[in-house]
Amino acid sequence: MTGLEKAMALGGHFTYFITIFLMIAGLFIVIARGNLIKKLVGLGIFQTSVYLLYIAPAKLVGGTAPILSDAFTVYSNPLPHVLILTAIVVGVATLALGLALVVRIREAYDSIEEDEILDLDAAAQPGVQEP
Amino acid sequence: MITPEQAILASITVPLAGALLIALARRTPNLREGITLATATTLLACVLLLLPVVMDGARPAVSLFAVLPGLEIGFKVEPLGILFALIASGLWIVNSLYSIGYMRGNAEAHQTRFFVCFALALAATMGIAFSSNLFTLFVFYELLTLITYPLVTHHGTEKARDGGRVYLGLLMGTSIVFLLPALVFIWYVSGTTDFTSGGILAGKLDPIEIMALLALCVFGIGKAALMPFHKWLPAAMVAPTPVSALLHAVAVVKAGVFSVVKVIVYVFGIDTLSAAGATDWLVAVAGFTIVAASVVALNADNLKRRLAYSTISQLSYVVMAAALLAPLSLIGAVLHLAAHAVGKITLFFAAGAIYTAAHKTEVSQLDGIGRRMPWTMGAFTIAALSMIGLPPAVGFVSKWYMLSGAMATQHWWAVAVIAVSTLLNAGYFLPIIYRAFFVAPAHGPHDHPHGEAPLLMVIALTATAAGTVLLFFLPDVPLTLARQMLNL
Amino acid sequence: MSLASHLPALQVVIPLIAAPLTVLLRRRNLAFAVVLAASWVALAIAVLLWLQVAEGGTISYAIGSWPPPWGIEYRVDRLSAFVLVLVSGIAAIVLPYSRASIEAEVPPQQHYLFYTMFALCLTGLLGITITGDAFNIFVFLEVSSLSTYVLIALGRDRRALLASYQYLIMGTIGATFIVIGIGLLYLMTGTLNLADMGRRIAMVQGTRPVLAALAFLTVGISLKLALFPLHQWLPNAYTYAPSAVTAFLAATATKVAVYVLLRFYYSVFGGSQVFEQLPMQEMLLLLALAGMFAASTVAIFQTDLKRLFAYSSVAQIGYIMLGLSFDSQSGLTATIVHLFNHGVTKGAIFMLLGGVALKMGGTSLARVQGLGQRMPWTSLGIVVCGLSLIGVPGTVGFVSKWYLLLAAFEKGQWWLVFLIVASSLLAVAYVWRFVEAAYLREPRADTAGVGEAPWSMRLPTAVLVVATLYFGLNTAFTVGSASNAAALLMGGLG
Amino acid sequence: MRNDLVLRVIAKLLIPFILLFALYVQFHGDFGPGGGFQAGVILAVAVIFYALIYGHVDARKVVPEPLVESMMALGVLIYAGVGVAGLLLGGNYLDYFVLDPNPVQGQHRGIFWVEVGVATTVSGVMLKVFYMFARRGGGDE
Repeated sequence: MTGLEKAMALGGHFTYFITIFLMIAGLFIVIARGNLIKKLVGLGIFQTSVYLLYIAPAKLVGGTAPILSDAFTVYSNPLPHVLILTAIVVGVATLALGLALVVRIREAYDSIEEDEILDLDAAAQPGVQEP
Repeated sequence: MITPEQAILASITVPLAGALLIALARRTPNLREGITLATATTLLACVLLLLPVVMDGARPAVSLFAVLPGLEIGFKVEPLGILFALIASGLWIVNSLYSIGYMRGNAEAHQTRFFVCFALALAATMGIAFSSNLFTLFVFYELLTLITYPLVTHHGTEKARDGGRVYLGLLMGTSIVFLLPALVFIWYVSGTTDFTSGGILAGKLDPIEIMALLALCVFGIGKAALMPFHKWLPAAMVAPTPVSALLHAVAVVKAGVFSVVKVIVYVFGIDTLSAAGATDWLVAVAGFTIVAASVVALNADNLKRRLAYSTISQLSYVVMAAALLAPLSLIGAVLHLAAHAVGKITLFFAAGAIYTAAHKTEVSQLDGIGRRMPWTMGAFTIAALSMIGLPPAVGFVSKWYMLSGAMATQHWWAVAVIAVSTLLNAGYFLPIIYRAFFVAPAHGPHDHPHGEAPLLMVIALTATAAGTVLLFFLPDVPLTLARQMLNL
Repeated sequence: MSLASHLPALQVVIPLIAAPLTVLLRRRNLAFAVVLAASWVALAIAVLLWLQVAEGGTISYAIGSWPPPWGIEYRVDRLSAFVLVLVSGIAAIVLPYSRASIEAEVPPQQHYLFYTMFALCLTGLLGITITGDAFNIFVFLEVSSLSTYVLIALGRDRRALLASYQYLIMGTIGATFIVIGIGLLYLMTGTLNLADMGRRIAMVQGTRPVLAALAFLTVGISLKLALFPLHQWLPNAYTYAPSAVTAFLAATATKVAVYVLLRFYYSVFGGSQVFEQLPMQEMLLLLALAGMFAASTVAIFQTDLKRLFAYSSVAQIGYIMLGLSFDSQSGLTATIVHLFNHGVTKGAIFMLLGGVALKMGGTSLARVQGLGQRMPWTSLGIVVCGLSLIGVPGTVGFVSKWYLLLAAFEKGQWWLVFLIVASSLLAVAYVWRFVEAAYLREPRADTAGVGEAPWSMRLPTAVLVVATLYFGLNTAFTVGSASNAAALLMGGLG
Repeated sequence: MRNDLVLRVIAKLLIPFILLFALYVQFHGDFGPGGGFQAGVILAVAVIFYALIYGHVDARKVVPEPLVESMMALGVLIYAGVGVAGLLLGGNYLDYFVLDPNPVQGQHRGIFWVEVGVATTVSGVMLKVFYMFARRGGGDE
């Protein structure tokens, strides 16, 4: 395989690279950020990468939506799209719930930084809280 | 007329029902104690009903239900079991009389809990005595540990808590870590855990495996107090004296050595073990325990502690005799079960009586006490003779058999151990008797005039002392049962 | 009657319909009645399904009459029927209990919300168990998870909010990992039907995406089932959630996740393949052991009973996974039977602790001093369940441990036998911390006059405590079902 | 913003069209891109738009919160009800074929009601989320 062919093969997989990048970036944000909102943002990016993982292989270049018509013969696979529609809804619900929790956490603690909140808890009940 | 099968079930359910009634009668102490005595008497009646049946050679059995396929809760009365049941139920009556006197004499708290747990412990003991397979035995063995825990920690003090931790930790720990794997392995190898004459493991394992499995079983039965798992016995001394008597003489330690004998005879089989030569190490360990515990007893000033180490030593007699695998020594082991039971309970009764009447716990305080408490110390003396192995007490008979067995199999180490330990026994019991009767009482600041302990206690300890002598002259029942166990 | 043939659909639909009804009714008594009825009907259906499966084998139900593998299939086999009985049974027992419990722990205007979320959570858990479609598992998983987050956040303590948030993050990551795994499997096999996937995977066996899918699924599901060291969310969530929620979750949520893992390992990948191509056996064994010892040790040093038993849950999940790592008939039987047994025991414990929290005003060890005098029955119940955690014979815990030991012997791994029993000793240690506090210390003065919890809480709790003992003595149902299910899994699709 | 005349007038003009578009997306879903999800969101957008311009207190008068919650529940019930209707008519759960003597017509009927359910729930949820967040922070204007 020549270098060019290798590059072509890699290029053909470019959606996967995007997917993997988003996945890792999202996960990293979730882990590395202490801000509760930013964590949710990371979570959103992470979930979005999965949408891509499903959708990208299902799309045929030149394919259309699978609506019965004599004019078209090449269709994209509709099933992943439908699945991801569901996944998106789930993602939205998760995000909404997460944000709602953050709002209430802020009302309860007056902070949305995880370490500050843990400190507050530890201060409130010494000895009970642990890492 | 009730059938033997019903009698078996009754021996388990009568103490259970008794416990329930005792709990219900908690507001009227006299009724409560009446129920205790009535339950104990009924239980003895049930066991006595079974005795002639077993002596005639019948082996009544009841199978309740299977927990797992091939693993059932079942009961079967065989000679060793009926003997153990007889000892336990007979001594329970005496112990109840004594307990009533002790608990009232010392104004102990939580008396209802005490009597309820006592009855439950007896139910578990009966379950152990009559179990038809190792699994049932294991179940009741664990139950007995749990039920006696509240008795050990009865006082609820920091000391009681520590004692309870050691007690539970060692007994539960050994049974879970050693006995349970052994049980599963036996079941895995042979597909059954039934106690069968001649054992169930014949030809299924090689000698090394048999030796390892035996070690798991013997150390797993922590109640037999083989060193190094003996610490729970002295730790459990924090309990009130009637409990110590129950633990050390009747239910718990006897359940331990009883289980060891049962496992050796009915699970491994004498022939299998002697063919594999798997018990030599056990003779050595038990012999070491006998001597070492006696040496510790020699140096203990606390009377109950001295008795505890004496118990550890005496229990190992039974284990060693069983491990010798000679018919004569096994008869000795069975007889010693009975002999030690009546003897040791007398000693504890005496210790409790001294505490109740004179509030003395140390050997060094006992100068001249025999003059104030002649009955108590008289009984103590007879029991001590039995422990040493002198006539006219039953300890002589059992030691005789063990010694004969050791000589017959030419285990000179065992012979030496028995000889040395007899000297040691004498060494730690005779000084007490000497102090009690022949040393003039020292009039220390803590001394106060006192007579005998409450009447109920004196009756109880006199009765068991009489039993010690009686068994010397009439050892027929235990001997017959022991021979039956060995199919002689 | 055709209704019998629609039981698989009704199993999920009835709690699903109950959820919006509670919102429409809004009155908390009505909501309670509706969800209670739904959960009892669900239990009845689960039992009927179990009977049907025991008699006639696996049931397949095509949703919308679209035949599998094209449509979504509900599939009830011996394993799922057993888990369905567990989940719906616990729900049916916890619900009557929850009424008095949340009365004290949740603001009144949110009561109907509790019942809604409870019904949704039940729907999700039953759905996960019954569905034969990979993506459907994810959807139901999220239905149950989202409602769980809300349920946890209903807790009185403000730390419940953070616990819920942490669980949300961890749970979502786990669920997303699961979707990635499912996606990769779908790409490789072209089907979402689990049974179909199991057949087609032979063609792509050992390819890299399939192995990646295995890894993603294992990690994702392990997050959900709180396998050590992915258990971080669990102690906080269990500690700060309302008592009824903790009881329900502890008994069902992690168990259903284990079910999902079994499903994927054995029905999709085929057990042997999982254990041959990646060192799963060693890995699971190691994590299970680490969990058993680490979590038990941490449990010993807890000062709050809810937290103590939450860590104990992590340790017990170690046992469950240990059985799985043996990849043998007895090992799987141990896993499945412990799934049930631990569910019953832990459910009972957390229900008892709910009563304690209600009456004593907390569950810290310092507060429950002298519980044996204040609430003798409750504290006896905790002791009984504690003994089951230790594995004392006569309790359900013993049965599980028996099979675990048996499986270890079959593998000839003596050292493992001793590790298993040694970890029981740690259980003795943490259970005895409670026993000593409850029985050997004098009660605090500020708990004077405290009595037992109300009957509406005690009766359901008693049912579970008695079940802890009953199934320890009569194992026909539990071990019978579990060994059948294990045989089914070991034999492939069956 | 309440006093910004331009916004208020334009909002009044636009909202009917947004609603109409929602209905179009809803009913066109059978044959082309569209359906309950999108329609539900657009429906909610109309109300949210109103709330942005006129304040959420006024919006709550038009679409009160209990109604929103009922919509959430009702939609799910409609969806589940379609499934149960399939059961009652002798098919499996969510079986559309039996909803009409003509199976194709049955499919139409089934998907129509399912989409109605979806739209109801989605718009309910969207509004609920909006109301929840709008109520906090800034306080009632």
